[in-house]
Amino acid sequence: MNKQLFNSSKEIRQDKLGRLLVYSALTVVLVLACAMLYFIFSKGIATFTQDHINFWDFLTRSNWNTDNLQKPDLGAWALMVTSAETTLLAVLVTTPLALVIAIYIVVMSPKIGGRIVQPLTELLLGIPSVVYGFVGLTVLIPVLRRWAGGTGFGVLAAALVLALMILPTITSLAVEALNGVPQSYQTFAYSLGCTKWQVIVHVLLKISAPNLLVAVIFGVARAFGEALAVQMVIGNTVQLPLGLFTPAATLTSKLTTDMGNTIDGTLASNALWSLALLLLVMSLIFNLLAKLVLRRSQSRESISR
Amino acid sequence: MDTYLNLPAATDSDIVAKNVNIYYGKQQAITNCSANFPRHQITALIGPSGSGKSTFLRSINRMNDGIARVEGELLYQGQNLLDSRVNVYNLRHQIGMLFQKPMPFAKSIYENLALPLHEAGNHNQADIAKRIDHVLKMVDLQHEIGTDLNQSALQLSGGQQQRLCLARTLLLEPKVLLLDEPASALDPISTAKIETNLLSLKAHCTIIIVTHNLEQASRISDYTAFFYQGQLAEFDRTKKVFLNPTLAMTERYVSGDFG
Amino acid sequence: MMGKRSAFLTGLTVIAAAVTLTACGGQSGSKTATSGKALSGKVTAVGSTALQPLVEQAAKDFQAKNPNVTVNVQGGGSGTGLSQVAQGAVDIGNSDIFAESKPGVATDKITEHKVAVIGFAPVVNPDTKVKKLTMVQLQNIFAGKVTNWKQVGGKNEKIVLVNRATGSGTRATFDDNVMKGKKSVKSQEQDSSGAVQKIVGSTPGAISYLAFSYLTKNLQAVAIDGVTPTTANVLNNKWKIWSYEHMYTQKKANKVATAFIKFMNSDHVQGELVKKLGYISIKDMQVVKDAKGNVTNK
Amino acid sequence: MNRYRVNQIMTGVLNGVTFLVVLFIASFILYLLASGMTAVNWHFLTTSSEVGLGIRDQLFNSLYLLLLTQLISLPIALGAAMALTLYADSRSKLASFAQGLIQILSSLPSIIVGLFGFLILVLKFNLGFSIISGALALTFFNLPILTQSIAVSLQGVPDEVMQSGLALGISKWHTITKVILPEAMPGIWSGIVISAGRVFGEAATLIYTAGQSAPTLDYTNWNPFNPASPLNIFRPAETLAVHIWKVNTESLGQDAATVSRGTIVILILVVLLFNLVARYFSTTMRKKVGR
Repeated sequence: MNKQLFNSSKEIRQDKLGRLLVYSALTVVLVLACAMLYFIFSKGIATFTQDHINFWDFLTRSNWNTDNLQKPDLGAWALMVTSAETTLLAVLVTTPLALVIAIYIVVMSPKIGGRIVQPLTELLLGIPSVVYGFVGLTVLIPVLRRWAGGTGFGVLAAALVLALMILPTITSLAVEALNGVPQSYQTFAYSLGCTKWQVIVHVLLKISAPNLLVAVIFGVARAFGEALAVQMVIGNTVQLPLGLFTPAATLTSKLTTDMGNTIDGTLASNALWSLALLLLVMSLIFNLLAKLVLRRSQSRESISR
Repeated sequence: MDTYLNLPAATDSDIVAKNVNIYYGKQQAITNCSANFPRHQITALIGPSGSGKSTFLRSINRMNDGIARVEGELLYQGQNLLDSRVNVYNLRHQIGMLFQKPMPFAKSIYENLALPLHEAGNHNQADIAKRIDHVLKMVDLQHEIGTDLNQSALQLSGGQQQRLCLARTLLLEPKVLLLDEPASALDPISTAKIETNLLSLKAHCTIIIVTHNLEQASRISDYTAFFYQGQLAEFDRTKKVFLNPTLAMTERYVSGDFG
Repeated sequence: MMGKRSAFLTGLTVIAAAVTLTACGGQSGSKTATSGKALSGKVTAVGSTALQPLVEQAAKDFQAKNPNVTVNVQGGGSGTGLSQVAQGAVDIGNSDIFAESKPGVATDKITEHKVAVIGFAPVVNPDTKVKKLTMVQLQNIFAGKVTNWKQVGGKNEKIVLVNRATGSGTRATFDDNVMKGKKSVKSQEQDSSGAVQKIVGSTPGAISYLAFSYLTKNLQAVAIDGVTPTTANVLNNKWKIWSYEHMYTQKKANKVATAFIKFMNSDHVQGELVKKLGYISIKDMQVVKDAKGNVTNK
Repeated sequence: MNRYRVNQIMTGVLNGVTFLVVLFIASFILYLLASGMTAVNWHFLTTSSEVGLGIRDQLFNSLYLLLLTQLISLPIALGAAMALTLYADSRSKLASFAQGLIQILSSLPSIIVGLFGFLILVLKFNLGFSIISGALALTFFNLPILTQSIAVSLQGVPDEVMQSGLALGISKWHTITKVILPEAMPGIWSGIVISAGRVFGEAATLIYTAGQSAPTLDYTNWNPFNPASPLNIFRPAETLAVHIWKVNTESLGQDAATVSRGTIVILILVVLLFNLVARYFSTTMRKKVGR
């Protein structure tokens, strides 16, 4: 009889240890995430439960006046619109460039791309946002002023600074997406006599489209959450951004500008946490969007197979 | 569905399956499979893709744990190896498995071979060297790779990599060897070498091999099991299955009508 | 191979150690040793960024005198300073404004100490060619009634308003002393003196206001009603736009905090440091201003 | 126009645009370096900001905080990534819930992480403005990024490697630590270094946690419990990125611009160094273990 089969062994103990270690690590991360979400949620909701601000007004109005406690006039609409506008503009500027660079790295010249282009773009990731803001303030703003008049501060300045900041994010994710297309597909297309451009358009871009979209969504998320750099160049005025050169304020820039001057627990502070909550909800939406895109593309693939 | 099972005696078998059912979620992959796999013989599992033969094979050393639900009894030397109290690691020391894709670890040849021994608690350098030498001889790798065991295993050719993996499996001297299409990714010469290895291993190993290569099955196996749509349809001596199968379906499959 | 696992375990050990240390540190931080003659312990002062340079410098000199004392000075804004000291989270809250003027602060729990005065001046970009304004003109500019510099005797150029962040100490001082209840028009808001300095200096037509210490050559400080923004004019309240810098302690302040506040009012700080860093000494003031803005002679 | 002509034109456009963007990025970085280079000298690197215009203490603080942050976050991120990729079924509710949470956490603005750290670590746990508060807050910021990048590297190792290890009777844990982890190491390593770059440049998280003052340090005192010791984790610590922020927002005097430009140069050079090291290590490692 083979008694040995039922004996315990060090492998079993190792596995118990391993499972304990990894799941406790995961628990730490999840507890932390939940704590932060709960924290932001509970603080952000106080504006409505404790200070009795009408939720609908908060979403649709465009003034930010917390001085008058009797009838505070609070609305995040202008902030949300500005956040969306700057982000959208930044993504519109960056996405084509990032795509071109990614194609260059993956298809045109993997050697130069991998050695020079990619490291150089990734270097942008390590530059602190303060520096982007600083350069925006000292270089970009004067240029915009000379070019378009006015002060130079505003939505366009913020969007351009953001565009540079999210370039590395979108590029490296796009590179990953393009690399995810099996080499054999390319080889196959070439063997059919396709030109490089045809392979890029009809094979690479087509197949990796969902993943490219996800790359853009992550770029959007990063731009949406950026604070310090935007705050330095956008002009910080709570109003609807009617033109590209209107000074405006985003959710994050408002948050950053005002946080130090508010008293914890008062309406002014709670309202800022409501903005944080809005930001959170937005990143949640971006996230779900990315998931949805991936899931749909996966289900389509499995059907066609 | 008609089945015809001419099973060898259970007493002469290392692995005995009794009413094995395997499910992936709600989907059933294997239905009521009963079979005996004779000791120190080679049994080939054949059948079209998706017939469940790989799933069945993987269950024999519990590689399906956490992936599929296995019901029924799988006896190894009389012990039900599906018993939850069975230590799968001890089981896998006795029932080795080789996969379709050559998958050496991204380490040197020496480390690839020494790691399983280290992990099994063998730290005797001289003994390890002896065993490595022995298994490399068994798979005929020794004269091909020379004495430099420190070169990366990934630099070997596909066929060499697979034989290295076979050697790695043999290090622990398994009583049963499971092979999941071990030669399907290899060239004919490498395939022939693996087949030769298997035939000589038969002396002290019970071998079960999943293969799509019918000629390979007929060349090396003693018994053949034909799986069809999750059922074991026919089990008989290999000669019988290939020359004069009992079921019409088997006949059609081995003559290449579908697959 | 073992290296990987041991690195992993070392990492875990470090966390455990950090947590343990943290626990110890938390205790020793809040406890203030009072035994013996030599002063020892730890004080944390948080709040106003405008006051920060002075307190930092004073803290350094204070620590040099009392080697067993640690004074930890941080920014965070007046609001942070006030709310944290009122909650007892820090020993000292630095503020540009009276606690009374900030709703939501538990003023009954804290004691006020005035440590310096800051004068503020309206600043414009030199290309506006404006060097003096009346108080009413200044009000009208910030209220949005005057929108071109030529309306107040300058160049034909649009006025670009740069206000300070709502709720900041500087904004409160400006609103109290200049706007006097009038509403500012919606405009650009900046939360730091550095940013205002840069923006006004580089934007044609820009106007804002800055503490005296931030005035530079590329900015034009504006005289109001014929009074120039100088320290001497602040002392006798001829120049109206000024405010106190406050350091709030808890009602039952610990020994070290009390000693540090005392040090802030010493001749060394008031006589030397305050002037060196561009503030105005509290001792030189000939008038007193209360929380409601009423000024009386000393 | 035939497709060969189109191909010619379009590849030309691709190359051209890439060249322009690369030129732009390079000149952006060169601009930053050139405009601050004059401020950088040995004196700048080796004196304290308290006595001169130097950034010695800020540089040390940045590196020390980075080290602590990675020491705390690496094991946790490694474990969490393993749990997500190698333990939990990727289709399970738990895994997708966890991945969603981590994703959201990674897209939170850093100012929120900083305020969370301030209210929880600095005040509630009474850690004060200190290196340990800063390191933990940076860990909150770093964990999701690191976990995601390690997870990607681990997924890059073929599933069959795990199968082979298990089939040899090696425990799952040892298959992971001795086979899969070494193979994923090049990717993990570059993930660590890239996250290090982001942590190194992070300011908003630290303003409210590690603080904005850099008490002069006594570099002869290596007793971690002495308040003047550089190793003490309960002292406040201003980092390079915070220093740039502070100098730009509240600093007095004409030297502010010079100091900030000089600090930017140092910061970029360090990040550049990280990138080069990462690249070197991951290529040499990949040569050793690449499949």
